[in-house]
Amino acid sequence: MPDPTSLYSEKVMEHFSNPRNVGDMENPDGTGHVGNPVCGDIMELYIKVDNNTITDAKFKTFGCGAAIATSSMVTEMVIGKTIEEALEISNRAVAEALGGLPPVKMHCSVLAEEALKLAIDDYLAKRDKEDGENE
Amino acid sequence: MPDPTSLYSEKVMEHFSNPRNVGDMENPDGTGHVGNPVCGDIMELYIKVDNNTITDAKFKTFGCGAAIATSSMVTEMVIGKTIEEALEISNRAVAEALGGLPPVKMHCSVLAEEALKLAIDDYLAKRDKEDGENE
Amino acid sequence: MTRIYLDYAATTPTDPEVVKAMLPYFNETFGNPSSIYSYGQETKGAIAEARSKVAGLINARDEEIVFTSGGSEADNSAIKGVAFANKSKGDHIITSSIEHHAVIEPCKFLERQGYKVTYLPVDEYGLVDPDSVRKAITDNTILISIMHGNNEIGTIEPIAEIGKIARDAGVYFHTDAVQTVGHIPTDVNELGVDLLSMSAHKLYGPKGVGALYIRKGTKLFPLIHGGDQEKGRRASTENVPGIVGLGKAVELAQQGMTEEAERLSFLRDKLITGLQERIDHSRLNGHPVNRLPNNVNVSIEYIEGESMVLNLDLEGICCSTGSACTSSSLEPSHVLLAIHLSHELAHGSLRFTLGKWNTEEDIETVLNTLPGIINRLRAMSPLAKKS
Amino acid sequence: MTRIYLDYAATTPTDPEVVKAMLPYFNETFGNPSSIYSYGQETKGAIAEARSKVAGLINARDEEIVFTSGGSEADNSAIKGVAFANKSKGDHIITSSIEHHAVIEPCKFLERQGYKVTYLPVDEYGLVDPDSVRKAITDNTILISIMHGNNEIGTIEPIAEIGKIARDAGVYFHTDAVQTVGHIPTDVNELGVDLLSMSAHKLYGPKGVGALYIRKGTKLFPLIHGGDQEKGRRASTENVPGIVGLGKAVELAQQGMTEEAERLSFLRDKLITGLQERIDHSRLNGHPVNRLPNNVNVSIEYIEGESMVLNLDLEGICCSTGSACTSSSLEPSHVLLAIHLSHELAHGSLRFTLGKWNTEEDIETVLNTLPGIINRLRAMSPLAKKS
Ligand SMILES: Cc1ncc(COP(=O)(O)O)c(C=O)c1O
Ligand SMILES: Cc1ncc(COP(=O)(O)O)c(C=O)c1O
Repeated sequence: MPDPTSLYSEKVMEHFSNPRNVGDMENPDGTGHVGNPVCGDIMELYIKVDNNTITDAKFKTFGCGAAIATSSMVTEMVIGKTIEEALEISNRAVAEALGGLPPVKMHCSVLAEEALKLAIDDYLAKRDKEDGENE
Repeated sequence: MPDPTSLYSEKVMEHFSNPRNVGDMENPDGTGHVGNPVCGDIMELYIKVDNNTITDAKFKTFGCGAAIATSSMVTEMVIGKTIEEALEISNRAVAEALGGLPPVKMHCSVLAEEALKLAIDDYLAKRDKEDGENE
Repeated sequence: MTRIYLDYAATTPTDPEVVKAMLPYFNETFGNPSSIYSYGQETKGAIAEARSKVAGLINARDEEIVFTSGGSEADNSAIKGVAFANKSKGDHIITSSIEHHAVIEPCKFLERQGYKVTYLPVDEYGLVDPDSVRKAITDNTILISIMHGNNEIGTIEPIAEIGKIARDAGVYFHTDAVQTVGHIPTDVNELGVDLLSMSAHKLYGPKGVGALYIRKGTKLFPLIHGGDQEKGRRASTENVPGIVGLGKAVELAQQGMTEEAERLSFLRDKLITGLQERIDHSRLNGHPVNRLPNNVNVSIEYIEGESMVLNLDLEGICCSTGSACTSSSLEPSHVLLAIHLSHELAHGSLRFTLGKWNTEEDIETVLNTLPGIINRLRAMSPLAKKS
Repeated sequence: MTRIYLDYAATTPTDPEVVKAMLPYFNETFGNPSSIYSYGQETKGAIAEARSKVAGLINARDEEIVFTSGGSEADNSAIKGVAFANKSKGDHIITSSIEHHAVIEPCKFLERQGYKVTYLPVDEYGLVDPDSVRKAITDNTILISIMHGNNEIGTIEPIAEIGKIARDAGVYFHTDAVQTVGHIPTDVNELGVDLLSMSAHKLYGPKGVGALYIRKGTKLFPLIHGGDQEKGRRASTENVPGIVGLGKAVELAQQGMTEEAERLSFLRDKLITGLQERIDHSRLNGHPVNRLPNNVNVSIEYIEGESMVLNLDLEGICCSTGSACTSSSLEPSHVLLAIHLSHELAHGSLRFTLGKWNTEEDIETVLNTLPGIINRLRAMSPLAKKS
């Protein structure tokens, strides 16, 4: 049940107040960049991948409370997952893990999902390229 | 100053609660009948005239508080007046004597004036007729 | 002198419990519900709670309730909102000749804008014939608006029957339920209405707040454009204390509705019978059975209503009349004329509407006071002698 | 934690004295003002008194004041009311690009109904150029609507100058004075306006009540048709407690207006200077001088407004932002875009609006709290690193 006296769930506020995995990453294996200043949300997501498993994730976000919380949550969710498992994380799953989002804020969870997909795509593209170079 | 907590002035309420000169008159010298049920006010005014002076007046009224109060007031005002003096009583004078009337009720004072004029006309017509007969 | 208030259909005092519920929202929990910080979100929660209560009472969904500034705004929103939004579908509206001014005047305004309006007649009891509604529907009909309970003569209209006809014809159906919500059952699905108006101050809530029920899918334009409040259907910073008050009033009304309706019907019938016994040359206006539990409307021959109301006021009794009294026109109530009362009888009407704080003694007092007043006024009346 | 409320432009708490003045009208003096018995007449008197107070504050005549349900209704009544009533004279309306939604949305509605609307641009401080108004007037212009004080950036418009132009051209002139009435002088004759909107909850009165000033002779249709209330200009049983509350609020505002405006201007400038000193990469929005005494609006580079508002809320400070945050569109404030702010800066805006209960310590607290929040958020921002 959403708390009627707060815009966000407790979980969102907790991630917003203490976001996990904030910051830059040196030499990330994959980077996802979504959003733009026009719509008010920009997310950058970095992942480290080892043996097909995401071993670390970091983010930087310009955006509202939901944007920050979903960024934080998605990094927490992916760490330890295989690439295949990570690709199955939907925006709904992120929102649910946060105890739900207000309808007008669902687009933030979409951004988080997109940032993750883009980071994985980036990793896969780099890997393919390296594989190609190694051939 | 009108009392903002009452529709009518004290004077109107006083005349409404204790109307003067209510009732029928036997053999009136003049009768004025104005109004109709459609507009919600009917006044009947009777006068006794002696030596060109109104010696008595009575009324019967179907109507609102203002209609009753103006009827009462106009009878009080005419008693003792000459025909000429009585003809000079305007609706404004009746309203003023009552300490003013709400704008939507001014038409009641008009009715009272008209009833008086008709009663006087009736008296004058009868007198002329009698004079004619006497010739 | 203790006053006896018998004009609950004009307005009700706000229940002290309602005032109590409202108070914290003036300057403790006072935030703008659109604000994102907690001050604002708390008032948003309070509004959501009130909305659920209102929806619950009329068997609607929460999101089908739009809060307004009262019954008149709800009526205007429904009628002009549907008319403007459905212009391309048609330009014909059906209503009755006994509606409240808040329905009639928007219709007249629309007529001046080129719409066509049918004002259905009613029978001598004030009933609209559902069959006349069916017959009035044309291909151009976009809205039917028939009130649930009449505010003057208390007649309850056959809304459910008309609702079926409207549904069959695919025409939007609005009912002004300002006099019925909280007093008798008003289930929007049983009634088959698409739009329903209510007003808080008729059910012991505060003045200046009401609601419009809008069935999901109903197409209408907002009356007040602006901010995003009420999902874009009614702009303006929400009247939080008022809305909370409406919610509380609805909650209280729902609790004891059946018992209170029975209690009032008993008092009502006692007053009607007593008046019939004690006052000759009088008649009951409105339907003898399909009648609001709290409404007594009588016409007293030979005398005028305002003078009776004033005399009763002097004795501490508050009631009203359908006489032209305070209106700037000299016309008596259009409702009384619509039930074919003569002008004289229309001007001679008295309405007593009962409520929560009335007792049997109040009824006795009226029955003991009124005959004397009537005799005195009849003695003054030029019409009485003719009887 | 004591909360520091700095969002008085969104809504004000109702002054306890105002609530006290309202209370008797809920269930002691509760009669319907249209009733003729004394219960009703007493409330009629209370409304007349409130009307005089409101008229007095803006130098209008009593009969030129119509009570409404708030600022939005007043704006809608003025704009749609004039447009509909003067259709035969013309179909063109002039307004600005920084109006409140309660003005813009009725204009957009009228555009869909076939009217033509010019939205004048503003300069970087949010000022409308009176000359641009003059140039926009055509033979078809029936209404000019320019707000007095902007609710977001606090800029005060040159209303008196525009008023002269409107008068010369014989065009009705409306101003939305919701943010100025009770805060700075708003004399309808000095301003030269024909219509002026106000809202009680912006001056320590209750939510859900406002007023529209209508200069004698101005032709407009009512928005809410129905009963005879407000001389036929606004139907519905009067919100007596609300109207009494507005009257009391106006009375209180008038008493100490000059002193309070000075006190707030001092606090405002202290906050502006403090922010400029302590926060780099920030800018003041709105006019530096022609500015509401209580308004501070800044844009903070690299970070977004809602996240700042939420963090401040966690520290007990209530303020607002022009970011898209809670609106369903992703667009930031149209006002901030109209003064040519980039989307990033518009999303990064914070508005602090001061009021009666703010102290110098409140300002200190904000100045001590905000830099830490900004640093934390900037550390999280992908834009900051690029600087
Ligand atoms: C049947 C009916 N409709 C509408 C209204 C208008 O309600 P309000 O006064 O709240 O605008 C009333 C009462 O005044 C009413 O009795
Ligand atoms: C400038 C301006 N106009 C109009 C309004 C609308 O007033 P209300 O919320 O009372 O309808 C507001 C505030 O919300 C405002 O700031």
